[in-house]
Amino acid sequence: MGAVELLQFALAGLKNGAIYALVALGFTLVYAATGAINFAQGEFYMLGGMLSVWAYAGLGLPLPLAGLVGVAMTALVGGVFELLAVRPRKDGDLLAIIIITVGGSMVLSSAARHLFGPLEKALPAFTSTGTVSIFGAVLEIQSLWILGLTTLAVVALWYLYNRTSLGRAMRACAVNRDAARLVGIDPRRIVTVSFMLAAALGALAGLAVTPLTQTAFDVGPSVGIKGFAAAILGGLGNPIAAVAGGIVLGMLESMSIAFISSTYKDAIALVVLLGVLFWRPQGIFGASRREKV
Amino acid sequence: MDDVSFDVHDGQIKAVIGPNGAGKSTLFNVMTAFDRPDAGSVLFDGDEVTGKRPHLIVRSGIARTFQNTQLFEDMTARENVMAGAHAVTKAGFFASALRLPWTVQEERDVAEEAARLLRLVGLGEWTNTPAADMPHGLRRLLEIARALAARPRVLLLDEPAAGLNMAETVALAEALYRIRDEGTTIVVVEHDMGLVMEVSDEIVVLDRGRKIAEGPPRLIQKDPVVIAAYLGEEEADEL
Amino acid sequence: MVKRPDIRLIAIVAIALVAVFALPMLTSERYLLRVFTFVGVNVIIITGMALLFGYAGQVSLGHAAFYGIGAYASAFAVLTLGWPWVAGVALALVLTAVGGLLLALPSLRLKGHYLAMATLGFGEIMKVVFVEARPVTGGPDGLSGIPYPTLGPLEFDTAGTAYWLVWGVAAVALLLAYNVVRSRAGRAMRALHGSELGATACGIDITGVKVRVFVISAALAGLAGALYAHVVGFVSPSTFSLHVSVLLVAMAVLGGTGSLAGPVIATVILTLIPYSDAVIPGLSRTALETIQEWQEDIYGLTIIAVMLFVPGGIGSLIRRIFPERGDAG
Amino acid sequence: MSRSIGARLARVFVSTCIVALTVPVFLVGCDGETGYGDGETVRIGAVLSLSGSLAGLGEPARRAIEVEVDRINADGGVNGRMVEVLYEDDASDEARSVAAASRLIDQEGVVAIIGGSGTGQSMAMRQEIEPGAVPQVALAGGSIVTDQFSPWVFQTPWPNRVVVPFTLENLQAAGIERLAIIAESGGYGKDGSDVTKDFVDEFGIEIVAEEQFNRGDTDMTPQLTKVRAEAPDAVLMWAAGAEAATILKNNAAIGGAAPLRFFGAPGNARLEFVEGAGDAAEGFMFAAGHILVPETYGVDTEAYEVATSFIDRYTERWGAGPDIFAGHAYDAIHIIVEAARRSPADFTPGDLRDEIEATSGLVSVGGTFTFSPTDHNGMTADDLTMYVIENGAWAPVEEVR
Repeated sequence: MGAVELLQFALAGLKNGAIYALVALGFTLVYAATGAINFAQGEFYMLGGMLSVWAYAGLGLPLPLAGLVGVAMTALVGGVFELLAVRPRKDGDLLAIIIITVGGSMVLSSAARHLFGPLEKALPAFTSTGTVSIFGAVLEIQSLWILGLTTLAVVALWYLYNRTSLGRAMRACAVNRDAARLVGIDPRRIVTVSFMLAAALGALAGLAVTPLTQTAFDVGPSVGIKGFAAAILGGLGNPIAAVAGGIVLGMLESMSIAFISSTYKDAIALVVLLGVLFWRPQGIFGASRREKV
Repeated sequence: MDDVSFDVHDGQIKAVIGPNGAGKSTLFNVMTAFDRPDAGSVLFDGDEVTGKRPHLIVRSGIARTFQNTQLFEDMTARENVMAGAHAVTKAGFFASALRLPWTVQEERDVAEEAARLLRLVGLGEWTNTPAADMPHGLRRLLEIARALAARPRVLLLDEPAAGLNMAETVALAEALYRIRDEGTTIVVVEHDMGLVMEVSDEIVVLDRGRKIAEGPPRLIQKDPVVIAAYLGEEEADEL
Repeated sequence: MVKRPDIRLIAIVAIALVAVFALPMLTSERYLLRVFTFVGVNVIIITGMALLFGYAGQVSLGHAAFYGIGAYASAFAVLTLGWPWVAGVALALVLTAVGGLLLALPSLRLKGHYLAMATLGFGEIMKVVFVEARPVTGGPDGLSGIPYPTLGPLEFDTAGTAYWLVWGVAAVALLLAYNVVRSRAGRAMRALHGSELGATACGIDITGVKVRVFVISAALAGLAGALYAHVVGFVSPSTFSLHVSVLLVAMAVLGGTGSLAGPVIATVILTLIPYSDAVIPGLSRTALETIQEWQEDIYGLTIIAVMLFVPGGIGSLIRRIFPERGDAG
Repeated sequence: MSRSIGARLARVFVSTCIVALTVPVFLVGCDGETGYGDGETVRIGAVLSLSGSLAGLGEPARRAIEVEVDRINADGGVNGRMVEVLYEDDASDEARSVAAASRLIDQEGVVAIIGGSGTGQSMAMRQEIEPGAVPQVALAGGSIVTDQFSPWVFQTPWPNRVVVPFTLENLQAAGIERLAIIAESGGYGKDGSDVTKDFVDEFGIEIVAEEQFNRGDTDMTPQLTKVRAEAPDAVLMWAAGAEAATILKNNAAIGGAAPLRFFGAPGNARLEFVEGAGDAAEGFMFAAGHILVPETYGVDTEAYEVATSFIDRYTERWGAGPDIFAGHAYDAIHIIVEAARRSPADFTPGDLRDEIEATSGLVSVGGTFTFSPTDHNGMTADDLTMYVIENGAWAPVEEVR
């Protein structure tokens, strides 16, 4: 196991980790706004790729514009889904919202199959299909786009959360919805915005990955689980933790391939994740909440 | 809270009072093993309580209520009280699954006992109402009835009068008398001075974690140290 | 006096029981019997999950894994080791109970989504085991040729007898669960769900109840697996995937809390949607093919519709119709 | 006390549930007679995965059958009796394929069943096929379908028992001795790597590395890095999904000037794969049937005629050419129809089974089928050709260097 190979494994882990991180950010956003886990987040990842392919191949738009259209439309789908299916649930009961998103993921993936057919679709790389070499290890330029977009998303989210009134309103809602309502924030609007942002983040991940892995109507669930695991590993509620969780999960998988075997990479990553959970029941960076007697 | 100790005698109503933040709730949680004390111990009838796991405390005869009621919202009043009898009943998973005759009998007895306790605290006609639908004042009485279902020798009440109106406080006082007359010792942590002075046989006063007075209501009412603690240093001088 | 259950409810349950057990005599069609046998298998799983979620309020996204452990254990025991079916079922029950214990104990400190993730992780790990442990599980293409269930001389080799076996077990499981729910143990579960602090104050050992109800629901899923494997004769990893676990939770949530009848009705409805042609007799080919084409959408929309228009779940509907009944059922 | 609307609504809902439960019980008792078609039509069942993860296999199969049934009926059907195909979507779920098979046999009285699309689905149906005594022609390529022999089950795709020796022979000819395998964790990957490991010794080839990945994985660079460390002469890939293209792109990226040489299998004969992999697929070789380039049959042969006319009809009807999965379905419907034409007028499914088993020298799209009581696949190495991908299209290769 030479240093170059180790770096190669690390780069692969970082690249996959960035994808999981973007999806995990989507989970964290919806969790912060509703306290629930959005099981349709995987479908937003799928739609990001599919709608961009439709805009690129179907409408003939140039790639950057097609990607923008794809992400924007997915965000719209996220908003409409929240308005039609989540908001009518007045009492905001956690489990009801979760199960509604389960129903939503089935409808979204089936709709994608009906609209775009069952076969996978491709997108050309954003810039070139070339690679860049870092101390001998190699990374596709498209992967740099993935890492770049993830960093951009994290910074944008951090800025939104800390520097904008919308961000403060979102954080207020996350802490205490009733208090937020008292100071004139409409929690329902915040939930809709959170779903749209989560959809956009998932779509961004889908768009960035499609040139490498293509996309199909059923790619949602497997990446959705990884994103959820990453959000839990990091600790729900905190965007930075979600990204860290994603990177750690990506590294875990890559290193378990390197040192143990590719057959059991998912199982090993999950065993470690369960170990972390049993040791710290609120994720690596999650704050522990002692129940006041 | 540091080295607070006092005794509670059989069949007595003992009150624990003190300004906010005096450590009443902490003391309360330590007595019921919901919290561990750094030092010292809680003895009940001679045996050690402090180390025990919270759910075992009620088996040794100490039952409690909570400052913010911890009722089982979608269970009816009767079912809440029947759940309170968990410690003094035996029907296990498999015995209940097979509906063995003795479990049916035990169920019948527990149901009757629950009805009696509900009447004891004045909630007779709320038997089949889910706890969530009951008015605030009555929910406190329900929690007391639930605690009684464990046939405790000592009943610990955490601010039972909080948020009650005059009529509800009177009803509470009458319930406490009936409970004590049935031989259950009561320790109540409370702010409502009217209630405390009315029902308690003896009062302990805490301030900033220390016991500053102990004795019958008449003495405590006039004790300058207590007044000072309550009204704060300056006002006390003007008196 | 213990509340007398409402007469009308007893009548409805009686009718349903007669209907369930009359079906094999009324029709010899394997398709209909097979579909309703699948419903029976799911009802056995949901009985356990109704206790776990509906009463004790614990969510598990890994119960398809227990369903799978039960199926593979009994299939391996009977097919490869040559044990009688009953021994296979016993092995299934033991393995799933132990599996449930091993998962429940470390998960006690976990709450909400973290507990869901732990069970989801367990399910995904088991999926890798089902795919990779080829000598036992037959690998990704599964195990086929699993013999029919036998009880001593009795051989359940026709669709009708297999149907009776499954629904017989389901009826017993439901009866036992009904008794538990209306007893001290049931109250302990509902108390724990209502308020853990309150339950502890009543002397209820929270961890003990959680572990016990988790193990029992895991064992019931294992029992359902042992029945499914031998009734269908073929098992493969995709039958026990996360998607199945998620649907089981959806059935439990649609069923509503504090009720057995709610989750059972939700299970019947959701299990029959993919086979809606069996339920609606006299469908034309084109109608049937369009239903199958839009099945996934119908399934998703049904889940969303019930969650929006029946907030408390189907259980709350039943309670609204038969309000006189004080306790749960 | 006045009932609130909610209670009345609730009463209606729950009672309809109970009724919905019991109605089928009483209603169904009456219909459901099982006759083998009502004399005029030959009813054939088709259990395909039209939704779910295998939808990419089911959809082309259905399209091929639809095109062929129209042609067969236009040519007078089976001795004057029209052919009717009843489609069932099992949504890639084994339990549903079992139920679909039992309904087609019991209620619809089909004389034969085409399907399932996947190996698991095909195996699951056996529980209904054998007691139902109805012949099944499976479209899945898993060796287990015909290795676990059943007199009632036939298979049209090229089995790995034929594909692997043919491929390894070409590898040996190209002087490859150190071979790595990268395979999908599903049935397709496991079956392919198992059969490969059985045959490599015969061809003097050594397996130097074996890596695995899951459907839905987004990057296989770690696996390829481990493979490169063993410096194999070539890599044999068993991947039928979108991951195949990803692996080639990862290989091109970390290979730089000298990416690893890749070989594949019939599962890679998909336009989406070639498109998705782009120029990373240059030089990628795989074995598949002649249908990809009908000229490989030989221009004046019957096979060429059969294949090109099917391709024209399929393209005209659906706007795009058929893939190998459409070819497997074409073979299945024709094997059954030819056998039915040879059977007596009021044949039973049992008679049809015997005739199918007697199929010999049937020139079809996947190759020339000859079944026997012990071989229910009937394909040989002659039905295969090596293809190489050059500037975005597959072309036949005479001799692999």
